[in-house]
Amino acid sequence: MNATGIGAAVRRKEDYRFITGKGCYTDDISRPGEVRAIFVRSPHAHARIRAIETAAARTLPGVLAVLTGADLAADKIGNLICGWMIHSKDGSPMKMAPHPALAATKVCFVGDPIAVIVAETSAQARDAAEKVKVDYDILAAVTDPAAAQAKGAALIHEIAPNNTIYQWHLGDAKAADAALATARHVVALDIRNNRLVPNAIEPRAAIGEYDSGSGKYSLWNTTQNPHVARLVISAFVGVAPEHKLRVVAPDVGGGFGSKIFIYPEEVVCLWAARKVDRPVKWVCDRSEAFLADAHGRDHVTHAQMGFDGDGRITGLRVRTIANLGAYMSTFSSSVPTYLYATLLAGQYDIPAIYCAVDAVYTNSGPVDAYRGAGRPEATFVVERLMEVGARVLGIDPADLRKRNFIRKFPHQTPVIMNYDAGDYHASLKKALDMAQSRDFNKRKRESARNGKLRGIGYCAYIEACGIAPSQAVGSLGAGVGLWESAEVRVNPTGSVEVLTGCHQHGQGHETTFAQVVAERLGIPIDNVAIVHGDTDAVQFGMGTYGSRSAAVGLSAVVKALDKIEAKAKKIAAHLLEAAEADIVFADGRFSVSGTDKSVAWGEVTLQAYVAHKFSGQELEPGLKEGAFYDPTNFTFPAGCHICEVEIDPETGATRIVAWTAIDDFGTVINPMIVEGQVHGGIAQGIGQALLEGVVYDDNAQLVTGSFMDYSLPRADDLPSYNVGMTVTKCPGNPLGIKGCGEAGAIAAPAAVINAITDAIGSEDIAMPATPQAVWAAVRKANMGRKAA
Amino acid sequence: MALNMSGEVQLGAPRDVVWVKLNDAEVLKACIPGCEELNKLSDTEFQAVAVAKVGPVKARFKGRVHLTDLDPPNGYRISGEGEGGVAGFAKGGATVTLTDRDGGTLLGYVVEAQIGGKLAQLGQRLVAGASKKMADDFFANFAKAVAQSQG
Amino acid sequence: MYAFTYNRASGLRQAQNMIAKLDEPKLLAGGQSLLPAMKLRLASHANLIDLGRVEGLAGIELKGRSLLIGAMTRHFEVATSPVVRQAIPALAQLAGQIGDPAVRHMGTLGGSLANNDPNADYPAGALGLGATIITNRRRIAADEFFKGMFETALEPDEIITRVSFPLPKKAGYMKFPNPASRFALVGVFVCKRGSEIRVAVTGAGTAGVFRVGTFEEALKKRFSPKSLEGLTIPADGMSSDIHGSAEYRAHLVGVMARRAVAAAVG
Amino acid sequence: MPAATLTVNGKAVTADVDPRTLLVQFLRENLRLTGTHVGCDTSQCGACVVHVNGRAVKSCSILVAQAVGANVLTIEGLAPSATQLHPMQEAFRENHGLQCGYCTPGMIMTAVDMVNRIGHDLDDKTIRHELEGNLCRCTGYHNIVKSIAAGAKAMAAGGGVRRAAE
Repeated sequence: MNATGIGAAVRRKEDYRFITGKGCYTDDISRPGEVRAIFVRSPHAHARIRAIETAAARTLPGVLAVLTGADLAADKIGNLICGWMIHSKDGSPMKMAPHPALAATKVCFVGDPIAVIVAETSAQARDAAEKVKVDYDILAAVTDPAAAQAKGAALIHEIAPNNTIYQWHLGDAKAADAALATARHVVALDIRNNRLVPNAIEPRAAIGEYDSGSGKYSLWNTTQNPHVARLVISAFVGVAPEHKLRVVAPDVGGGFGSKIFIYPEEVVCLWAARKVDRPVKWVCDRSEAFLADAHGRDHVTHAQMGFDGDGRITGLRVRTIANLGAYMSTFSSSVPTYLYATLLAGQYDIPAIYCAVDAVYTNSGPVDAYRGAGRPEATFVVERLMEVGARVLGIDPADLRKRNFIRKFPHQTPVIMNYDAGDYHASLKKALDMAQSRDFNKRKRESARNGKLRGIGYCAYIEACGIAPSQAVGSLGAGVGLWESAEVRVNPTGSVEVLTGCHQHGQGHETTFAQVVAERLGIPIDNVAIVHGDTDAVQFGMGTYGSRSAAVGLSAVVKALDKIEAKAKKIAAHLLEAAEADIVFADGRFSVSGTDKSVAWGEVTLQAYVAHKFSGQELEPGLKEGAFYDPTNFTFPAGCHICEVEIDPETGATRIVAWTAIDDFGTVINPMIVEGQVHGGIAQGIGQALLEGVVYDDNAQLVTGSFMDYSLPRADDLPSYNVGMTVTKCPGNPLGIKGCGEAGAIAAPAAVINAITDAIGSEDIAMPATPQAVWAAVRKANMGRKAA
Repeated sequence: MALNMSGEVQLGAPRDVVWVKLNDAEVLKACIPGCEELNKLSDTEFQAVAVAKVGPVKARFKGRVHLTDLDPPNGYRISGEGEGGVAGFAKGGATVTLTDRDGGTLLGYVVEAQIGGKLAQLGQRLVAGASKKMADDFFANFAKAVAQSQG
Repeated sequence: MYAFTYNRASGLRQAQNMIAKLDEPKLLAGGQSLLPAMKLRLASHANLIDLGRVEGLAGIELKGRSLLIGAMTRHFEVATSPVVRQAIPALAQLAGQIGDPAVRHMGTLGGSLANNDPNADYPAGALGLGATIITNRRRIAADEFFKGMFETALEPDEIITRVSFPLPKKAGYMKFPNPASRFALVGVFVCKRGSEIRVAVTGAGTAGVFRVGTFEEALKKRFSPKSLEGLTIPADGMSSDIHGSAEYRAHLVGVMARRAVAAAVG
Repeated sequence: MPAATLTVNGKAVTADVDPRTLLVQFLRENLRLTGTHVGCDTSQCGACVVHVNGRAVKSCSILVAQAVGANVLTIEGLAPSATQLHPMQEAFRENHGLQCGYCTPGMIMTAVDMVNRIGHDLDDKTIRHELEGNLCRCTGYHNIVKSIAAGAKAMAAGGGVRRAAE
């Protein structure tokens, strides 16, 4: 292994700027003449707008403009869109309601933006925002997804009767019914997958700029996919034509999905910049982010799993209502459908699966992809059922899983996915060993002596990542292809710039991508620069989400490197006066096979540009190649996490005392970075299980609207993690990579809840399992036992 | 967020006297905690400005107060809604019942209140206690006002 | 923030004069509650009077059987002071649990008591220890000082200068933090001084910090966690929010009280 | 108010500012020291931690007026020279104690303060408790804890540590 090549724990190249305070996030950028935008937002969850009075605000000092939805309409600015078409089972298309960037006639959730103030300073803009008077006709509101479809519930959009966006299904209902009807045991669960706020520590921000000389717009934006933002803003919203719009995603402080989407605020900043002819900056406050960022999860599910007398799964039937909030966010429709139901087979050979999903509007913030997006919800359903099944059947939970594991690959599930490779038994076994599960009962007794309840919980998860084949997702309704692009520019001195359509916001691409390139070209890693995040610099690309950057984006880089090598060999052949077929490239040197003649990489790259040694007619000068890579399948990372908890029954406080994670991500480029991704994912999964959950009150007011009430995991809420890996290479891409970004968030919630329910001897606990909830569940279980 | 409270106050005055006080804008103004203005628009409608203060939080609410379900001298319903600017909005009402008790009057109240916007979002831990205090203060002030008029 | 005028007082008298003269004055001690509220535009004051440079308001001193702590003494100083750790370790421990290290470097004893946040730690310590709050005008017993959530006996122009904590024989503080804010969901301070027993609870009550007479009576017989076994307080009057129902809080008061006594005798 | 004069990263700076200017705004907007970040508005995330007179404070919850005359140290002033990192910075890089980097300056400033107050031998439990006021959404804290323990040890070995108020 090369010291910086694939498999080496190379320290990150990007860290120097972050640890010295020299990172450059959107809010760190200051454009000449920049002014500030502040949004006026609805305090009501559901109301008709009778009138908006802006005159008083306009006259305040420093105010340049007060713009409303009427101004947007006058300028023919289009609505925000959801880019993934889902059809209901009756064939009808999903009911996408209009989503103007500024609400003009009606507000649909607390925080819905109504007007923007542009002023010299943000204090002046805030002063003015308070002077905007909106006359509301307040309407009844609904936030609970299960209640949204009820007769008499408030109707949010005319286009969607019963607030129903679609009624979708997947699988074979008859087969699943028959499997459950003939099963020896049927385990049923009602599950609420709690709504979460992504809470990247960098709040969203945007700077819009318009150059009247060139007619060119620029948008600096906290986004995970600048090209998609440019495409949507030009083609659908229509603020600027694509070729006149530059979108830059500079350093971005975490995304977790929430920065994929095209939001009203960035559109408005760009549009307003032309109106006031000054750069317009908006920086989201945290309390504003709680309202305005797309949330995650929020499913209500009833699921049944059937088992035969040997503990083999006969079938699974799932019914889910997914809350998409007040408007359909950019990819919202795909999350509870193709990113969810297609994973319901888990790691198991399940003969029959049927899943029906209704998506509904409610008077709450929009819901879209958040780390894992659909796959944590699916895993939670499957892995809770397995654990409860084991308890009902009296089979050891690890053993029950073993009995049902898929062992032969490729494996076609009943829900679209074709698993290409994996070894679930290996990861379970390794996890059981590492967690010292054999000694668990001893530890449980020790805890009991201290008055504590100890529990152990498993989660054997699978995810579909590296999203993914464009043709496949297109046939499922995606409005975009999900390939990735790369361009490799070799400079005359031999240093290399790699332009990728991916975008990093914590994942470390500047290091891992460089590792692959440096190893392949035999050059120092410091001679490789990864360029991303600027549509003026980088060719069209799809961005970073769904654990796809290495599996798809890096595959494009590899494909471009193949082309580079091929051309460099041609040049080397000229230099060495040998046949191209005899040129061998290794360790940064081109040699003629079977001779001691060779030439260094740097010599070839220089000759590529001076072009003295070959005819420009026969071989084009230069060394620059591009590639687009479209995978043939999703990738299927999988693994097993084991959580051990200790509960103080007097207070209900749960402490995670041990965490074991064994993951199979295929080829690992940088184990240090991969482990870091696993840690972060687990932390978010533990957050969902123990701490985090959005609460709206009866009037659809957001009660968990700041870190004072929304419990973001802190260092002392979390354990250190024991992380290990097994490897089965992904056959679908050149490096054998599966992706690692979401695994922890997918695996952790079920592992935690399985451990808690094991500890307290009751399945009756919802997420988040707060101290109060656990205390109540323990008390109820004790009362139940006493009564029995 | 929605809040519900109820309580009783024993007043040392006959029902008809209490009833008059309950309909007296000056008395109401003096009793509503933080009330800066209460202007009569009609016998049953007032325009009000009140400052709600909860610890570090101070918000000035402007709105209307209505009296409905008037049943002299047995009780009424007093309700109101106000805009607190950046803080959000508040609305709520109290059903007040008067019954003869121990030579005086027993005033019973059932209050429900709702707040929305920033206060609901950021001040939720404070709101329940503050609302209860405001209701308690109002009726305590009212009892005092009745007692003074009797003294 | 809304606009305000910043005034820096260099002495107590000057601060007093400022309060008298300035429009809508507000004292700025550590600012760890005040400034966030102002930033969110949930509070506005025309004039801030910064006490940060007032001479003689900070300091820790053991005087006879009392510990005197200046109002502008930061939580960090109280938490780490060898004098406090020796004299009333439970008070040092309490101060070490307020907010986080950065907040403790700014937040002050006087600011916390004057604010009387219903979930703050110091009110439990002051009431639990039977402290005397000393102002520029008078001495106020803790039992008279706390007047419900965010309300105190302080007059508008009154400034806390020092707090006198009589030394206990035994004392303990146990806090169950709100999982989100880390303020006390329930915090219980217990103290034994001769035959005097005090049990003060923060976080739980709708009216702020309060004492639990039944627990105090039980502990008078024997100052041991066992004395509190089976004892609870009624859920009536307890706060209720998404983090804890009134019933849960009432239950936690019992648990935390037993643990505080265990810590005190431990 | 009168012009604010304070020392930031060893240099005296003066500026006329609106009284409501927070220290973090002064650093970011007036001095263009953008390494100090803002991640919340309720004084909880710790992305804005700097040292004032040698102690960690949240620069979003202190007015620049309160810091007049004080010595302020920010992430930009932590490294002893342009070519040498502070041991705590080095430890974060070595132990992969950061991902998106946004919370990192506050984490590092808190970590250095922790070592200054408590010492060089920090166990996991102490570090986790001391991080109560610093939120990270990327790392799950595992490697931050590791970084701080290692950085604390490295600080004991010297390595050009500069503190604001000595």
